[in-house]
Amino acid sequence: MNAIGLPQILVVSTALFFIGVYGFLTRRNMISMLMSIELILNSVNINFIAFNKYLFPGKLDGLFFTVIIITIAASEAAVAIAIIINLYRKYKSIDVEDANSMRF
Amino acid sequence: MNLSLLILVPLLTALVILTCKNMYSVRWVAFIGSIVQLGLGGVLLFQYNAARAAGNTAQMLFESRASWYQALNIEYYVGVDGISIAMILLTAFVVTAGVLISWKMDVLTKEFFFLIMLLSLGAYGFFISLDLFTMFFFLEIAVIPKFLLIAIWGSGKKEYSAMKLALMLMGGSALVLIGILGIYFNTNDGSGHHTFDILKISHQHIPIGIQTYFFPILFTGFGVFTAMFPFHTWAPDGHSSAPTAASMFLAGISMKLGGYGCLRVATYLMPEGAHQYSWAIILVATIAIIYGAFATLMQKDLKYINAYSSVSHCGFVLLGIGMLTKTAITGAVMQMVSHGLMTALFFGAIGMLYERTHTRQVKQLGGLLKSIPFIGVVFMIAGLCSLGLPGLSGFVAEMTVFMGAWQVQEFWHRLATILACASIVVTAVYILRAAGASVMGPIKDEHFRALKDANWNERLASVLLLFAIVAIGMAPFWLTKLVGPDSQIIMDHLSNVVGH
Amino acid sequence: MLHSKIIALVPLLPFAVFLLTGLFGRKYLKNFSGILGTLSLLVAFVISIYTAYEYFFIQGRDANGIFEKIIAFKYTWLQFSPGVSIDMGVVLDPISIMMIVVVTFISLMVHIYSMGYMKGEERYATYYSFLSLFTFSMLGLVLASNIFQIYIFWELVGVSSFLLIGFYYDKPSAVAAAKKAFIVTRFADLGFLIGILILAFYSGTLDFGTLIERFTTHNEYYSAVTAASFMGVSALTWGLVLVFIGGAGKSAMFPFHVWLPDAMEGPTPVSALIHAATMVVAGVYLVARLFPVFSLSCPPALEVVTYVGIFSSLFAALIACTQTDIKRVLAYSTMSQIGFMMFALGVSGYGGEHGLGYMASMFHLFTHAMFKALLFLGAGAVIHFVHSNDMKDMGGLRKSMPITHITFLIACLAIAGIPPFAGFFSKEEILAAAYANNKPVFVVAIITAGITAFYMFRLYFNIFWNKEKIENHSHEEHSHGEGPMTMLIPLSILAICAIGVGFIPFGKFVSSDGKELITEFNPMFSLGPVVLALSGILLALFFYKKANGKSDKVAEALGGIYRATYKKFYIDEIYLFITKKVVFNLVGRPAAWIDKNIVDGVINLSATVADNFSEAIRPIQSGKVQQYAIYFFIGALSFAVLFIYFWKN
Amino acid sequence: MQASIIIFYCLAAMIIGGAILAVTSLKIFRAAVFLLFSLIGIAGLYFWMNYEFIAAVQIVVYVGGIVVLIIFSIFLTHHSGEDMKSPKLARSIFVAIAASSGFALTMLLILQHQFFASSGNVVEPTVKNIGTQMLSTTENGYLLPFEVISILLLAAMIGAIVIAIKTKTKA
Repeated sequence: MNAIGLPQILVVSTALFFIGVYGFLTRRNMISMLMSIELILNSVNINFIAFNKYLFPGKLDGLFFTVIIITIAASEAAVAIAIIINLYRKYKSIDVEDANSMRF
Repeated sequence: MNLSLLILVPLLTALVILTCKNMYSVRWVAFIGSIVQLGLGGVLLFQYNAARAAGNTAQMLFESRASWYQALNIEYYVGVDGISIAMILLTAFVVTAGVLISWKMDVLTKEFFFLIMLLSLGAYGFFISLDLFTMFFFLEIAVIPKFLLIAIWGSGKKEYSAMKLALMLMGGSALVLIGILGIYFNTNDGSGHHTFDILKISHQHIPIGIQTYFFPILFTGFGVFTAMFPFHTWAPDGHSSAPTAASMFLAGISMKLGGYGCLRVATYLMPEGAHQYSWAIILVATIAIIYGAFATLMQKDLKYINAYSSVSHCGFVLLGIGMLTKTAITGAVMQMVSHGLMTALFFGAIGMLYERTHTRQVKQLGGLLKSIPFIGVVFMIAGLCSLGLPGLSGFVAEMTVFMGAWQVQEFWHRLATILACASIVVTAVYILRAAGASVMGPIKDEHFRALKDANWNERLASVLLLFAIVAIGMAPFWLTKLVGPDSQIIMDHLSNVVGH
Repeated sequence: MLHSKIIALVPLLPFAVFLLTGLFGRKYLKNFSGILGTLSLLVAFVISIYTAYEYFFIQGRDANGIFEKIIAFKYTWLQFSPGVSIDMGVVLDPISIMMIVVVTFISLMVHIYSMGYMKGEERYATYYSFLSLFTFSMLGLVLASNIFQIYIFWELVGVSSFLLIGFYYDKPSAVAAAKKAFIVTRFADLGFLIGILILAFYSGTLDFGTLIERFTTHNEYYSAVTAASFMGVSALTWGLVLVFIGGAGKSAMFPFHVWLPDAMEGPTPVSALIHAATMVVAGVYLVARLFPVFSLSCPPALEVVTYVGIFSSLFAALIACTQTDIKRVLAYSTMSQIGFMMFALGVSGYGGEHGLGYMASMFHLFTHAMFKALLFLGAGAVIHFVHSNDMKDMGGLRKSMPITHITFLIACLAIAGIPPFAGFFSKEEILAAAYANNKPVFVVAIITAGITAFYMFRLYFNIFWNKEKIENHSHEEHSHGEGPMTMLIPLSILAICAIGVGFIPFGKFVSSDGKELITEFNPMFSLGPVVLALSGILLALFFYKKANGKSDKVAEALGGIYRATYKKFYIDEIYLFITKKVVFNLVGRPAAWIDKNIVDGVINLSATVADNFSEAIRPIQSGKVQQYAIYFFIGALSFAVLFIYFWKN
Repeated sequence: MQASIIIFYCLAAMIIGGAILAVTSLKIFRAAVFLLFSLIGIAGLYFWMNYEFIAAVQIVVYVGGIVVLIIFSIFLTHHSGEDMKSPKLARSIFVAIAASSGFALTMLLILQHQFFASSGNVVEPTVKNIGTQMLSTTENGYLLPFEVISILLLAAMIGAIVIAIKTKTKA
């Protein structure tokens, strides 16, 4: 097989991305939705790193972006879980279908 | 005479009304405001005639121009010609009569008169403005007060009719806006950018393709205001639920906004469109006349009778405009003025009647000539005027429209005129049925016998309107001299553009 | 003097009285308004007599002895287009002067009469204001020089007759009759209006003189109007027939006669003035005014006039024979006599000898006005005395009402056409004209003349002879008698006129083309009609002199025919059917229904459609987060595909 | 070269497998663990691409921080072991199709598109370089984003605490 180039990595990251999307849209549990979001963010990181490595070796922008995304992902997860806990207290379940009071 | 005065006076009156405290001061301020406006109208007429006599042949007189929004070349451009003066006088008369009729209005008096003044401001502005945008601006000013007047002070299913009226008029003004923009984007004022100025636009040639497309939109838009056939259903409900002064204004003036708009904007600026669609206008007008007249036959409520008869009479206005001959257009303008006065008088009389008998059903009324002779006579004269009795304004206007309409050679136009003529018989039938049943005949209801006749303000309002009606009816030459030359200008513009 | 403005005073005086009594009558003038009205009319009458004298005897004739049309003055009232304008003018020519004399004279008589008849009436002032309005509009109509001006006064006459018929407006039948009169005449005025439009368009003018001149001489106007045709009939014929329809409506000719009998609801002096002498002859006057156009350029229209005239006169005469209400009998007799005038015009030629019909018609109009007004006023006195209109309650009144009896007898003799009286001369001329031009019409005319004599004397005998003293007339003593002097003077004056007027050599003054027309009197020809009239009178005498059941026996014998004529051939019912069933139910109700449901429905429908649509869209905001995410994702995906592959700009 | 390819494929399999199982397994706790494996696989991938610093950060933050946080929240909200409700079949199929079509679309684009590496000197992603560039304010320094991120982290922490705090007062 030839050497592992950029396309192969992109395949992995795109697969990861769409698995994350699938997870986010189907899972009934908020926390699993959170997990799928993490997957999506990670696929983006892979992309940044791959582009940085293969296309722009001269610069480190991709890397810095990944760092920033990781930090944002962390803070986002924290806040999300806080909200989930709050919802749990109110609705006694974290099924996403129940939390539909904000509607017509 | 600076035309903006015509706008300042109602505005000032409205503001002063807001500051007044009790009901009496509000009434008197409103009355003085409308009288001053009436005076201004008279002075304007006098100066206009003097200027014309002195040989000033400019189409528009007393022009004044102020740039309003430079980027889009919108100007506050006002000017007056014979037709707009006739309209201003009509508005002045009807508003003064309206203020007088609602002298006993004790519910929220301040707001009521404020809205009436706002309405009159919209009407005055509309009639004097020569910039399409300013004209549209004033047209819009008049729509909301109508809604409020009907919704708050109305009777019967007032919310429904207020909503219907407002929505349909809004729809109409939306179409008008589209039409105006259609014109705007096809003009250039010599220095490259577009213009709203009516006089400049009339000298330019708007491409035929644009006209065939935009003329129906614009005409229908203004048609909705004149209760053109398919869009007339707001008129019966709106007029019958409106309070007396509002229905006088609605039928008297706001229907004329549409007619004036059709003539000044639609026909004048888009001649080929007018010629192309003249058959459609005539068809719709004839339907409105005949259909309106027959529908009135069946009405039981006095206000509905007058509302439907207004639809039928406004049909004459459109017929006049549709025929595109000088006499027909003069007739259309005269019909607007005469119908405005006559329907205001009729609504006034019905209002006075309703105040006393608290019923508008023709069946329950009877023999009122005996108990309230003044109102009975006013009611009879209003009825006779609308069925076209010579000596009153209705006859003069209708005959001019018929004479003008007959000058067109085609068979269908002739048929339309004959049908329109036939409507005077149906009008006579429903007027006499209504007048006969409600004013003449034996007194059906005992406590009608002890009704109080009209007090001073109602008498003054009726006399005011009667004076105007008889002035036009007895000696119409002053109105034809005022309006004639301008419809001639419109006709020259139409014919040399289309060359027929 | 003819060119001076005084002649304008004749119509304006009554107008001034109308304004005065109308505005101030109720409170201030009260009974004085009667005197005011009568005085103003006296002045108008004197002026018209003086004008007539000056016109006919001093300066009316032009160079070669023809009465020319003098336009006293003309003022543009409403300018339509350059050539065409309504202008208020006064035209003086033989027929217009004859008419103002008749109108002012009869109106004066009625004014004097109603001072007595209407005494004590609560709305006395309004009555006189309406009467003056009527006289003003009638005089305006007669003096009109512009066809539209005649239409204006035509409408005003219609309205004043509406107001006068509906004078006792608290009687529902009076209000209904007034409405009926106005609407039927209005219907005919529609024809008149369209006729005017046609004539005005093709002749390019509204002025009578120019219109007649343009249509009678062969010029481009004439060829234009005869060329244009619609459904095979030339525009000129259409115009003239439609104008005649307007005239027929006002003169209660056949199809439009239904309003005349009901118009008797109004006070009797009103019927005397309006429905006997003046308004109903307006139609004849109109045809006479346009006579040159009728006879020279459009014979078919003239035929229409003849046939409508002759049919109406026979039709009315038959109905009159069976009516019991005396005023309705007189109404039908008026209709029949106007039928005479119409067909006299119809059969007449133009100019010189064969213009006899025209002269005869005008002469009959003149004489008829005199004796018919007398008949009505006499009937009024009788009704005033008996307080009922029905023949059955009358009889044997010759002793209690001597003067009325004599004057009524004179009028009946006049109308029957017995030699010394006025009716004989004018009817003779008409029959001569008919004999000369149109034999069948002559035959029918003779028969109608006979019937006229019969029903008039039926009426006479029923009122004054028949039963002797009727018991309920015990209240003799309250000296009600024949009414005050003011009622008797007009009766006697009119009676004198009914006798004397016949001897005026009418031909010298009025003729179709203005030249003198000497008519020699041949007894042989007039023998036939007189014998027929006498036989009619004898028949009536036979039936009604004594209170015997003969007339009832004959009534059963005739059976169906009798009932038909009594029910006025059911014309009223047909009209009611048409208006009620057809116009109201088949046109009015659907129109109102369509407006309420369909047109209004569409508007409301558009409102409900918008409502339902927004109702349908609402669930999309379901609050379920994942649903939103799915829509979002699908949207993003589809846009990506769209922009990448399909967007080709 | 063979070894790195094999390693890459193992890592890829680990990442994708972990992800799929994390997303589909019904037991919440098990899903969290599969997520853990997937993240570790990603860190391995970074190592494979010899971006050690990022791999380290990945492990420390993601694996150490976020997954632990998620597991904590699972304990807080679930009496563990209780199965999650399975998603509605129709929806999952529909979403699966949508996701796979998205995947196919992106794959199509990626394969069609030729990526051009930019020439120029190569900068080693050593920690020294990263450090100097992160804090330098010169040509493409990242000092500003660095500061912004710190503020964001602070805000997030405070926010999470405020939201999650057990409100004793109003019952």
